[in-house]
Amino acid sequence: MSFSLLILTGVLFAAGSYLLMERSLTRIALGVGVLGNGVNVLIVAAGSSPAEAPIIGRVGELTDPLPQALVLTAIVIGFALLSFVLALAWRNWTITENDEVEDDVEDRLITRRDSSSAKSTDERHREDVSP
Amino acid sequence: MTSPEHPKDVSNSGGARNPSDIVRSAIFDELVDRWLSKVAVLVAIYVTFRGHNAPGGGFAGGLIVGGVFVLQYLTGREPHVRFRTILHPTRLLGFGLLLALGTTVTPLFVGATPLESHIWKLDVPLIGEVKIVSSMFFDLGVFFVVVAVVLMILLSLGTRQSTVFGDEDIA
Amino acid sequence: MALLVAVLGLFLVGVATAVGLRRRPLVGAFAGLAVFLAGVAATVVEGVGVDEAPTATVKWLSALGLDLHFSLDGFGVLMSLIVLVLGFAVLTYAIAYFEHDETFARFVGVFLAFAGSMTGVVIASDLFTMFVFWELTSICSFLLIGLNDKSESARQAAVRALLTTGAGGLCLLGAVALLQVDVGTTRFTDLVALQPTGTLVDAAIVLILLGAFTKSAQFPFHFWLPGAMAAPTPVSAYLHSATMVKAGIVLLARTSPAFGESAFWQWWVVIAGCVTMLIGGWRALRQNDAKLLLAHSTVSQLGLLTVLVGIGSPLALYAGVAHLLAHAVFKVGLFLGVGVVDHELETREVSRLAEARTRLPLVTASLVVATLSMAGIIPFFGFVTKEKALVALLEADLGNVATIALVGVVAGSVLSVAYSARLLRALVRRPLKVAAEHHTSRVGAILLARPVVEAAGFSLAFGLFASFVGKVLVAPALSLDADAKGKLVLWPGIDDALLISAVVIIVGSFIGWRAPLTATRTGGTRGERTFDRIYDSTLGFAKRITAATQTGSLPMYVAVTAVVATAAMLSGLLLDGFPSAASFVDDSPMTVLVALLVAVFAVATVVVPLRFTAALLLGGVGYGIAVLFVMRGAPDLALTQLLVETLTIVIFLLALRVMPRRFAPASQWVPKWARAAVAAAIGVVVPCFALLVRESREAPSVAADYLTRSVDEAGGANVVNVILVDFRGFDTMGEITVLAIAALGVVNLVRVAERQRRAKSAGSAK
Amino acid sequence: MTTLLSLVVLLPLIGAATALVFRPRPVQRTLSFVTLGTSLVAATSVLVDAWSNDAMHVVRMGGWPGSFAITFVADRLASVMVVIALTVTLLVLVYSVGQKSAGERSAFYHPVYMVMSAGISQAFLAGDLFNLFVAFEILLMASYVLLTLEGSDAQIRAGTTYVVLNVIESMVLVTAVGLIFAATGTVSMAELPARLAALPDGTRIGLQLLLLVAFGIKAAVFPLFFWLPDSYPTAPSSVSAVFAGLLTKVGVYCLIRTQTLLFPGELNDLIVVVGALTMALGVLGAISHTDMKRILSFHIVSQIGYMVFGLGIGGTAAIAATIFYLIHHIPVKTSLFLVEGIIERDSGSSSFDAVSGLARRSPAFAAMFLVPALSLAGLPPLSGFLAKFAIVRAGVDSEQWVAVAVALAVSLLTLVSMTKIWVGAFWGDVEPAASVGVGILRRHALMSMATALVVVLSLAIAVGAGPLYDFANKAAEQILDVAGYVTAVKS
Repeated sequence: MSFSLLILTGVLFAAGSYLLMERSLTRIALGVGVLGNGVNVLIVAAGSSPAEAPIIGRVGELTDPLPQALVLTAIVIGFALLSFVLALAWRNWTITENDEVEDDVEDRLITRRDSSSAKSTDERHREDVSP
Repeated sequence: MTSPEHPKDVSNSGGARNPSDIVRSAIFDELVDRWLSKVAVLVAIYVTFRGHNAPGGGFAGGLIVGGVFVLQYLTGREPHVRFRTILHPTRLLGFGLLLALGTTVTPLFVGATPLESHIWKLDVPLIGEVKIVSSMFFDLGVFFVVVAVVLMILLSLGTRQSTVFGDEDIA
Repeated sequence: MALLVAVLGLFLVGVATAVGLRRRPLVGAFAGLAVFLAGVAATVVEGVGVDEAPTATVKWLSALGLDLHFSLDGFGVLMSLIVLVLGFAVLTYAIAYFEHDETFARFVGVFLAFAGSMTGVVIASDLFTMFVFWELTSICSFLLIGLNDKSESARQAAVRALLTTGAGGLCLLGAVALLQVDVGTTRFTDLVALQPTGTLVDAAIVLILLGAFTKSAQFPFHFWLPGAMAAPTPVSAYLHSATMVKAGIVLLARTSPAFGESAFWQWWVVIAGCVTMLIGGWRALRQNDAKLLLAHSTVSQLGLLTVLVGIGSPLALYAGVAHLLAHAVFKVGLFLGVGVVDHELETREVSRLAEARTRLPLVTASLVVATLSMAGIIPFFGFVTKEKALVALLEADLGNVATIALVGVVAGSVLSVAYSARLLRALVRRPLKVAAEHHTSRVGAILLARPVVEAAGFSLAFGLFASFVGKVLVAPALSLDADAKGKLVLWPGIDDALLISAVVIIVGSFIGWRAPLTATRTGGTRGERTFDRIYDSTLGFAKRITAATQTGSLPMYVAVTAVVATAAMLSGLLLDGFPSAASFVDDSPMTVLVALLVAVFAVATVVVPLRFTAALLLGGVGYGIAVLFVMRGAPDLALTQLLVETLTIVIFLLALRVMPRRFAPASQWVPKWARAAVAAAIGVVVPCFALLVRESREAPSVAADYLTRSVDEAGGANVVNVILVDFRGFDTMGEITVLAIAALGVVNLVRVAERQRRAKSAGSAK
Repeated sequence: MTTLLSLVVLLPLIGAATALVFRPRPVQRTLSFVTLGTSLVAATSVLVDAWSNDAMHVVRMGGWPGSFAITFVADRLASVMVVIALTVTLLVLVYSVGQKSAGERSAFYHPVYMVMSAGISQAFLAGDLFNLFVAFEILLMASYVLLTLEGSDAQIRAGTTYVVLNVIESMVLVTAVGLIFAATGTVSMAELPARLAALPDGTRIGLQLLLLVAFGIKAAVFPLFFWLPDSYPTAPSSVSAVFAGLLTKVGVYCLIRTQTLLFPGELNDLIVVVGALTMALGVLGAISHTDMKRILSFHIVSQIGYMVFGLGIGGTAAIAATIFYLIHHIPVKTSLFLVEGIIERDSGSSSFDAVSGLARRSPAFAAMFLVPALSLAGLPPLSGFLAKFAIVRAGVDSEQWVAVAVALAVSLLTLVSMTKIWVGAFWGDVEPAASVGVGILRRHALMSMATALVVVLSLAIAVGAGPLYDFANKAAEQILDVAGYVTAVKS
């Protein structure tokens, strides 16, 4: 296995996942791009050994064509995903003038409702006791 | 967006009022529209069909044509104008998919499994024996899909005017 | 079994009435009455005087032993007659009670379904079958208690009842599963024959008892029953005199012959029963609302029944069956009678009951009779059965358990007499003022009063003809336990039991007569408050947990997912040990250089503060990788990567041009170093795991097939392309589909934005 | 049969492509109904054959040998899943036409919907790991588009969560598949069992965990489910109904496949723990919320927990129970979302703080909610009870006491949240604003009809539980017989 590709895979995975953990949608999109590249390199590096291109008739040992075919499909799918994420980022910007992914409102409300419902329990008992 | 009745009025770059713009636009017209695009389409077709035996294929071919549209776009044109008269991008997309699917399904009618390929050997005068593999049609479908996708993305995300492509098909 | 057809009929008519016959509930009601009669006829014809009880089996999920087994044995006949006859009576009563009430259709529908479920419970010959109908009664009672759904208290009471009995139902479910696995059967007859023991059986016993106690409102689950009085009177009368709450007793009666030997079982039953008797009796003594008084008295009586049926000595079982009948008869009369008073005079206050005397003399007289039966006064049926109970406990050969049971029952009986005496006093004393007018038609008044009078009549008649009734009741008791025996007599002669009774009556009457008619305390009981507290704290707990886990923060979710995925690979590494570097091939200097460059680009993408620059750097990463692919012998890949990367940059530029050049300062959801640590961990683990995976490769690649077949069979020399369009062409088919759909998605988003913008500008133009 | 089986996936794709070429809405609708309907017929005939003849149909794409071709494998489990998925998609299609939402009016709705259906079927049938990944991408990409079809503020916000997490899922999945290839030299699921078994323990377990993570994200198991309750509630109900009913089940289905075919019987204890935590956290989330769609979304998670639990127990009985659960849950969950959609359309809100008195307005409609709600809570005699019982019994059989206790407690809490919805939205005074003149059902006739049919489907599962369970049992035996699968595909 190629040492430099392996290290490169590590860098791409690290950079990609760091970007994905950001709030900025643009950065998330960049992360999808970087990580996608990392996956492709990983599959080629781990799935085949360096050799001649798998075209029948070429001299020398031919490399394993299947990882290449898989990665080709993965590249295209990655491109499709990235385009969609970018469109989403674009749309998000046109709505909010903001590139960031906000936290979910309902989830945040739960903590607040927690305290208000405790109050309502007491009230209910007061109602129960009074005729 | 340009109405079909005025296909010449293709510039979107705020109208070529400036004389230097006119010159530049003429140069690009000449270069990009006349020559580059035609050459590129030829290259693309070549790449698509040789893919079976050498690096290339429908995907790469489609992307090369897409690259021409990108160039057209970057030089201030909306590339669909020429194409629209032939096929609306969404239709092109559907057509490409149908072509690929057709190749997939056709073997079913002769009792084979989907995607089972067939090789025809033709004797063409002058060229000699030509081998046509049914999977080439599949690759051609891929080619059209890719072209359509590039067009659609350019014409939507890339639009600079208030009319957005595709709006007309909302019933 | 024809009775099953009647049960099905009850369900069908019920659903049809509730859902379809909303505007004509009377049609449903009369159809229901007809089905009740048919059910009674079927029960009598099939079940009475036959040598062998008719049985039926409905195949359902035989593979899991989930078939429905029914048997119309003696006990089944007795109980289904009680259920059906009282159903008939209550329904006629309800026709008048619900005159002009919009909820009548719903009442009839659910009531019939409830009666059907209850019939199913009493004729089930298998724990699983009983459980199915048991849960159906829970659902139906939920809907019945909440019939007046506009009232907050009714809704709450319904929920409490459902959740309490539902929890019990789940216990039963657990018991069914345990018995199925451990004993291999849930048929009652098999269980009785096997007399199973063991740890798992003990667990099953606990679960069964929990089920029975929740349903029959035994301590500490007694709170839901009085709350359920929020339901209209016909509902209360039916559910809480003869049916729903008796389901627990039925369950105990069916299972105690199988498990009753266990000391474990006996202690639980006796303690729960006695405590319930005392609590119910004490509470009943202090109620202002006559209906609540009856509810608490029901709780107390259920305690007695639990003790009798639960300890399961043959005589106690017999006494339990007898008292079950006695209680059903007098309690339905009491509930319905109080309902008439409520309906006519619009009061249920104990202190005002006497007002009914002039207006409703017959009803009042009947109430008095039923109350005397409840108190256990000779010659009413209640006396006969309570005597039998005392005798059974005195004779039971069970040591300490029986002693405690006896003490508990005697104390409970004192309270029973006391609250009965208080009720009696409320009924017969001189009224303070004249009551309001009737507002029911003549026919209605007859319909309302009839079942009350009948119940009183039966309480007296059963008492007078006690020996005959006693003979009839032998068959039901025998069907539960082959050893069961007993007879009933009106006058037993002076014995220990009679002396105890006399003392009980004297002490009880004294307490009851002196008890004030208006008590001070009202409002929710402690049990209800405990229930609410558990309910609310569960909710609070849920909210705290949810708020802690479900943060709503996308980057947090991403981080968690990344950590889990990394942990997956790490565990592989930890198991096998980190791989050696033996398998590395020599890289050309060019490869190293390009890889280094790509790595630099990738890191720069992360740190660069400018949007376009970041996008271009990403492009650089892609181009560099294309070069690496060329060097790896992957020209197709390189070509595609090159073209795709170009297009990606363009799309980035298109999408980002609306945004500012610079990134806004990143908001810190967690410290940067934490994210960097996670990212670094991924960067280390992924390549190490990949190396490990690669090193463990021994099998040859499938590619050998591709290489040999490509030219001849697929007609192409470029194997990668042949794979794409032929060997694995279907992947490509999927891939272009994905691409096409993504393009549609992009177009759609832009289009929606444009439409919205246009709508806004049109709006502002106006 | 080969033709029919291929058409199940290909017909909706052809329909979608055609709908892109011919875009008038009536044409698109007709195409949708015709292609999905025909697919359903084709799938049903495959199922009938699988049921009656014990046949396992295999399509080898391109006519290549099963050892390396992309294959469609229709064993009992796959074919029944395809049939039920198509039935539900078809009924939801009717519903969405009746819903008249902005989504359905888009020229893209029908093509994308058909593609999603094809992706779902393909995922069930896939006999090749990489093709499974592609199928996932198809259905995911279609779901992204459907989720953001209206492009509103909330949809984009929730869509972002959904898309990003699922993109990560795709990355994990493709990494896993790539590494599996690196370790074994194949991605064919018929070749993999033997080759995977030969790997060293660490490698094998690492790969298994990686696949479990990938499918676990899609199936929404602990601790990977957080995205689901945040994103499903914003989609139009018809869309979230399909998402809820089918998409997560695809994840569960893949978990079952992974666990039975590729890594039989490994890491079962871990899966049981994950299942128990998923059940518990899901239901706790459900009882904390007051928005019906959110409650229902959390219930998806909690119900997935039961299936994962069943899967973790292992053995024929437990797998059969899991399969039964999987089948029964699809119509139940779908119908709940559909009912919620009608409420939302009728009164404009999905929070039961804002809706009340529905039972007074339409008892029939109330029954349409009550049946699946009680089924979800596992009350007899509904299908949910049978499924739950089967799981619990399998748990008792293997002495998983803690998990069984959790399962029963979760069942009670499910009942709690269902009564919350019932008490909040169905009981109480009719809102003054609601038009009392016309019944809910008549106002939304088409939606109600579709919903009623889904409810009837779930009732039919309860009535026909005996034969269906026998089928599930046979399906479980079949998927546990790895050698049988390998022979059938490779021969």
